[in-house]
Amino acid sequence: MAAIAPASVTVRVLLFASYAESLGADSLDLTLSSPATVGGVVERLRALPGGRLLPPKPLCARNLAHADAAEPVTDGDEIAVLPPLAGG
Amino acid sequence: MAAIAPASVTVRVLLFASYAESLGADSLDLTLSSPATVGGVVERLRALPGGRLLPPKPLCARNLAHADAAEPVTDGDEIAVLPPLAGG
Amino acid sequence: MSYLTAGPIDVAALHSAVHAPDRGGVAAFVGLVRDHHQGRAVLRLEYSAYGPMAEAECARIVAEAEARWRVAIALQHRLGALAIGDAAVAVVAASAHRDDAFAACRHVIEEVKRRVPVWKREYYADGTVAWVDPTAAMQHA
Amino acid sequence: MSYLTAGPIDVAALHSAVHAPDRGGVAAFVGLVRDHHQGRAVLRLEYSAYGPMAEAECARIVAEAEARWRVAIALQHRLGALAIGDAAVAVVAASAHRDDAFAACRHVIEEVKRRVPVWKREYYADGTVAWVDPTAAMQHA
Repeated sequence: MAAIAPASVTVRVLLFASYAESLGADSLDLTLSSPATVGGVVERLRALPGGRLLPPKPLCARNLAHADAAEPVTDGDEIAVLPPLAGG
Repeated sequence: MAAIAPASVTVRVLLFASYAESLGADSLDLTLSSPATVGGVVERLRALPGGRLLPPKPLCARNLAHADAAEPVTDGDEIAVLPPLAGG
Repeated sequence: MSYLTAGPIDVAALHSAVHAPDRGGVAAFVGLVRDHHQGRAVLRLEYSAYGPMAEAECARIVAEAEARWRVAIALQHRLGALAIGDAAVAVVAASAHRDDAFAACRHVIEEVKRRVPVWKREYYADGTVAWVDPTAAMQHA
Repeated sequence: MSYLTAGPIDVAALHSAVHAPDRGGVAAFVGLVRDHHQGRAVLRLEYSAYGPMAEAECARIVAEAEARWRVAIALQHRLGALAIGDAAVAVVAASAHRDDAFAACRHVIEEVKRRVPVWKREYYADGTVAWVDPTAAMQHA
């Protein structure tokens, strides 16, 4: 069988508050091999400079809604990595 | 033994809302033989014209505080007979 | 501030009375005049009270709540003629602790209804008038 | 009305938004900026948010509460620079039923704290600055 070239997904990653400071960016684009998950996005972020300041399992959102690490990501998704919430 | 003439207590009775309408008075003075209780005051009120419109055990207050029927009354007390409360 | 007022209740003033830099949580309850009572259309109503006892009982309720929870309480009940939508009673409970603010606020409004000698005369759209008896309403509900 | 506001929260306007002639009970919660946090004197703070998600999450929380209880909810969270004593968040729950008003109000403020992406940067009297982490605060308490 011929190997199928893996498709890739590109997502827009948003960072906030202390996480934005840690990685020195408010947003970046990441391209991952498909299938990819929210947890996979986090893993890639943690490999970047400053990325070890992110916890292994931060709160995340996909397209404006809270998302588990296992949730699949699709090309064009907006993935937000959320520091501990402090509203109210 | 000579019979001891019973002392008497005079109280000011306050009536409100539907009870004041039933008895046709906002206030009246009652003199009872001593010892007397809040319940005794109510009993006397119920013997007055219109008094049967009062329940046998209405909410009562003695000197601005809620009082049980068994609570003794003293000369000069202010006894209030309170229709069902409807505040709030 | 008196617990009874003949004029409109100033809820903002009650807030101001209990706000403090160390009290970050403020729970409040406001009771408004409703346009219906047990299925009858209400046009307006009048609250009356046994004034001196109502003041004393409100003070006792507030003192009890402030002793039981870490909280400052403001409370006011309106008397006289009220229109639909007017505030009849307001409780504001401020605390450093959200749990305490909510618990104390709830407790105070329940105790006010149970203990403060206030009566309500409702004027209905059908021309009748009645003294409201919440105990009878409960039996009918 | 937007759930997020850069200016002062108008609590009276939130009340007006949910008052209705058949809703006689209004429970409210207001969260104020405190002058201390874990024993440190706070001078001022800044709230920031993931705006579009914060709006969406507030809308979901309100819709869930309005589906679960017989209640109308107004909710607003302030962003930007706040001073001690400023209102950071306000929830107003109006209902024909007191129980529902209190339960919904309490639920909404808890869900806002748990789910809405808002962050708080505190400026302390000792010159330091920190992002507030309530989960760390709980561990330390």
